[in-house]
Amino acid sequence: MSAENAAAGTAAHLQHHFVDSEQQQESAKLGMWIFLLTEILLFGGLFCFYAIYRAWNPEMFYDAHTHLDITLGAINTVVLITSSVTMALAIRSMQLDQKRATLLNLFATLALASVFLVIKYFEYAHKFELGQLPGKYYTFEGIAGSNPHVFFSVYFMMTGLHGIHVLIGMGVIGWIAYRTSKGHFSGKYYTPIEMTGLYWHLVDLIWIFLFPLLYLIS
Amino acid sequence: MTQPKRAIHILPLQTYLGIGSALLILTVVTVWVATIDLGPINLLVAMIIAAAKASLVALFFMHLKYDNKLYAVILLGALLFLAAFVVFTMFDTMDRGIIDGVRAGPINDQAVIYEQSTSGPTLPPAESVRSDTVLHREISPSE
Amino acid sequence: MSDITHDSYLSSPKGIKSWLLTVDHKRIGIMYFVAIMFFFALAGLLAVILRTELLSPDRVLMDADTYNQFFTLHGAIMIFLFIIPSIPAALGNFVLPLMIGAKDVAFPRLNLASWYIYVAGALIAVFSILQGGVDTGWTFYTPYSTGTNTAVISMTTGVFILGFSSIFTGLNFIVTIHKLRAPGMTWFKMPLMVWGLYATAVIQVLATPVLGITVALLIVERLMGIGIFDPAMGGDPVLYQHFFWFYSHPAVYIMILPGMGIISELIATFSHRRIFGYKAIAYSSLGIALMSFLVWGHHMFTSGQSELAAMLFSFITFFVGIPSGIKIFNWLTTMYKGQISFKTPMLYAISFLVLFTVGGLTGIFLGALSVDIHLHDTYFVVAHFHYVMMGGTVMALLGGIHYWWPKMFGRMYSELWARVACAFVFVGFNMTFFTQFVMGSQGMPRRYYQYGEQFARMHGFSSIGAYVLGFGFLIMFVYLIASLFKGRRVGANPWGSLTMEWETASPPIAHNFDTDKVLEHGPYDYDRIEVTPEDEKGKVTA
Amino acid sequence: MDSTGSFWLPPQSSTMAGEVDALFNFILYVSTVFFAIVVFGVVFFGLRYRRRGKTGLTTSKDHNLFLEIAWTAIPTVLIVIVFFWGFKDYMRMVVTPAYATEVKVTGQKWFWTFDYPEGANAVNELVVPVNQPVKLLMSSTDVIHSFFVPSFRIKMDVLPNRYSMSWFEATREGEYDLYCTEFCGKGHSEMIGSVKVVSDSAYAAWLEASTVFGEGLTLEEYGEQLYTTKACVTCHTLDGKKLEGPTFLGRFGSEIRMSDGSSVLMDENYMRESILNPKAKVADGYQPVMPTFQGILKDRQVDALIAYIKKINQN
Repeated sequence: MSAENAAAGTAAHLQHHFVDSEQQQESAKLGMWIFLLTEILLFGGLFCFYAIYRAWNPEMFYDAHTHLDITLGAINTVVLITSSVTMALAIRSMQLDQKRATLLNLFATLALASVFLVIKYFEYAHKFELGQLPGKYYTFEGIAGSNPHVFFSVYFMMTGLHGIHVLIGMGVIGWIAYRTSKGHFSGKYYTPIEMTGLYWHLVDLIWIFLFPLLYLIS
Repeated sequence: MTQPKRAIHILPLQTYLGIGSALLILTVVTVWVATIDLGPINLLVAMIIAAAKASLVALFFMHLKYDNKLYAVILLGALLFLAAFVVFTMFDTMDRGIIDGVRAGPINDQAVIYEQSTSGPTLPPAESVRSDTVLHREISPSE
Repeated sequence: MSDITHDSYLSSPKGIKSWLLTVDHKRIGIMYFVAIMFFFALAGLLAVILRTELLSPDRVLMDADTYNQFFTLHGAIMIFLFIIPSIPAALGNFVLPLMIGAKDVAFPRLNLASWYIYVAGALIAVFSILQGGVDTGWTFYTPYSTGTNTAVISMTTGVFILGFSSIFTGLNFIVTIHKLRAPGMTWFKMPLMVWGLYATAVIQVLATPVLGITVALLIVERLMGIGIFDPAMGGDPVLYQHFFWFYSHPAVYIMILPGMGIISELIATFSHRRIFGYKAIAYSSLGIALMSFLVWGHHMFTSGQSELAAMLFSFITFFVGIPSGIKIFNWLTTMYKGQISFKTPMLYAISFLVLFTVGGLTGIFLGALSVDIHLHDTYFVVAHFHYVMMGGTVMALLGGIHYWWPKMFGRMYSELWARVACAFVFVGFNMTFFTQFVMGSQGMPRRYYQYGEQFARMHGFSSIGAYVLGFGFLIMFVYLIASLFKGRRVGANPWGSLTMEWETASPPIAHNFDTDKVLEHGPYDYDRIEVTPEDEKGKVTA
Repeated sequence: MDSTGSFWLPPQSSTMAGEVDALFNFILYVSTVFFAIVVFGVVFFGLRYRRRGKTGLTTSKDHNLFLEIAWTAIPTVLIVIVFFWGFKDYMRMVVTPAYATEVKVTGQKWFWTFDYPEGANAVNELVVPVNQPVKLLMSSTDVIHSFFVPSFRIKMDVLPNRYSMSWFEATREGEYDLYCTEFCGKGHSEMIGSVKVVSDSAYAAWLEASTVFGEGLTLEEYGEQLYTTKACVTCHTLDGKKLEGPTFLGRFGSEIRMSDGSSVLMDENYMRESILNPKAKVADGYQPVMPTFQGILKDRQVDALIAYIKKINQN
């Protein structure tokens, strides 16, 4: 162990192979950003699908998108953005060592995330009922253009994968809230919360692009 | 415990709330703009607003503005490679018919599930949708 | 193994549990090494069976379906379970922290998670054999892969999970190289092996997610028939090929770049000379890594993609070849005015130079649009990628294994048997695959169970070559395992190399270095620093 | 191996084959030169600077601007040449001459069918006139196949639900192999056809003969001819042996069990329906892989086949 570490007494969280906690935090952040890069490319595959199929049948995309509920979409966007704000506040309050405020913000983020999922559930239920489903399950009439089920394939794939990531995010935030309540974090060591925040902001970022592409075509 | 060499960046509360409200305003703007029919540049405007919102979230909420520039490079790198992937794939999908028009689109652009009945698609039995159903309709040789 | 110095990483925490739950990068590297060698043997056996089937134009020992399943398994296991994890995860895991003076990789627990994800993915992929195997080829082209009723789901799920193992290894390496280098080791004082692993990690992280989404969509298409790739449902099979090759071409650079990293180390150490053009080789690695994402269309010249796209991909494909050429010439010039010793690792490095040059040059044939129309999907392509993958990556891997064997296990293998095996491998390889160049340009299509009479002689010769190659690997297996028990004990620096991993004991202690390492000299300062290989202690100066 | 073929390449039998071979040989010579440089370098340096006795300090020369520029610039120039040469020929291979005779090619699981403008159609055997460009308009009915004639140096994937294009102008009469080069399942290596290049007169005669449906032949004789030319032989035998499809011998006029358990009398209309819509009633123990012959076989040809099968079962 380096002399500096031994003298200062290693903090509980510092892993043996790092020189100091600043190096450990920077490494964690770099690792998280690279993981976010892989998430962007994972969703990128679906954005590429969207671009190609929209270019192949533009009128159908326009006509099919009118069957999406723009108000619900907008509400979802507002909900997710506020959850991003509360997540950022949670990190800020842990930086200021305010455990209670952090827990409050974390629970607010969880609540908003579940509101988002509930709205999503209603949208899906509505589509299942109407038969606006991907592929051979598509039984809805009244959309002009060729192969309207392709729009719903793209829609369900993108919002479905995004929904799964929201669920994973809620799980991780719950785990972080549990550890915060256990007092594992402090003003000096809040890296896990910051990483969860980065992940959550990315999930919000992806929805920021999903919303206009799916709901506001013209 | 030794203080990390660079002071932790704690933003004032107003910054977070300010950015949050800016994002909400931009959401309202993008919904409103979508109602006006500007033709092709509508997509462009929607993307610019979305990019603006995205950069707000990235710079302030994800602290890219105050952190090591490497992370910004990683984010931009991801978007760059994604753009390369989409653009090069569209070089193919959009230009298949440049030499000979007949190659531009599929032979039968209506998917098989719509051929069953004139009244519109009915839920087809599972196997008739298999990819090896008859697809090529008779092309008169002169075409 | 009994009397190894008691506190080396191999023996310090005792018991199976300490191995299964280890977070020591060296142990994870050894576990990866054992797994990939097992899969290499399995897929190699499949290859020998395939070559036996091709001994005569019609049926020899199996029918068409079994043959199709065997070549699919040979391809899928070799690529996803052997060659992609082989150098980064097995040798890289072991050597990277040692080379940059770190105690471990940045995220040791993530490293162990990556190992268990690899094992889970491998089990699921291999489970497809029990379900009757997959007969689509390792590329799973639609609509065949969505129509056939073989175990495509379990193989593709396996590949999906293996993708995460690759991403986590890449992520771990990038953070380790950025953050855990010894003080004083700037980016241009790192060994070139670390540059190779860095460029590979960048590709792994950027390309593998797209494989994940492609395979996920294939699974969703097969299970729920949502018709993304199904032409009858408005989808497009050529779009699947775009998605697949967007990952799979960078994947071939995931395979070759770490191999090139090893070759830089071998040529420098065994020529006992400064590496020629350090910056050129380092930038070439990064250049290849970035440009490899723009060339995937050259796998699809005859697939019905637009002529504009074909022209673009062909143009950029040629420029990806340039950095590889620069590296070959730099390695060649490194041997100029060196003191070259022909130990086994150097023999493999030289066979890499020769065989990879053939592989690279035949890539020019396949990059030229009009010639590729004739050569695509023939045995010329089979020979090309075997020359690049086996002649390139596997030769580098064998060189790396023999080079770091004393460091990993503290024992030296028998030099005589190693050279015999190298000779068998080199001769067998060329017999098997050079004939396939000629068959391919004569028009022998790929993945054929039965073929025309005119190719019978060449197929026979190629199959005999495969037996020679297999025999070479058998010898290697024997003397390497024997060296674990009877091999001569070696000290810290048997080859007289200046990179940092030779400054700790072999096999190294659990946390690598006794003191916090600081960089005293560059990795290739053979013109300033005296260092002598162990077997020269007694010799008089030349 | 006549004059135009070489160690590396099959005989040249189309107008484009010459150019493709010229570029192939150019790349071959350049590659051999580079390969020789590398091998000579390795051998010479290996012998000249081999380690003798103890190792000492070695040269510190580790870069040389001239050398590095040379081995970057020269390969770049060479590959640009190869690219433009390849692209020039590629464009000529892709743009079809206007007056080419167009043949519609259909690939399906494990055989090729060709439809001529004059209404003639053939299976697995493409008959073309010599010295005349032939345009191939190709599509597949199931999975991706690939149309490859090594002697003409042409290859193009045959995609389901999409047309793909290729053309050639044969320069020498003769019969050339036609392979499928995109993996398409069990019969991928049996999906071999042939391209028969004949003189103009012979082509006109063949065209005439094939548009006339078995004139001067009894129904059974014409059916026998169709049994081979329409590739029924690849899946159905006459001697009771089970292949991909059921045998024709001894089943006519008897009750046949279907895969869904029902049983059907094998008579004329069952056979007509199985030829035109094979998936309607699939015999027990067989896969529904038979493609439809709807639009390929004219009514008279279906009658001829049924008559022939009845004749087989009578004696």
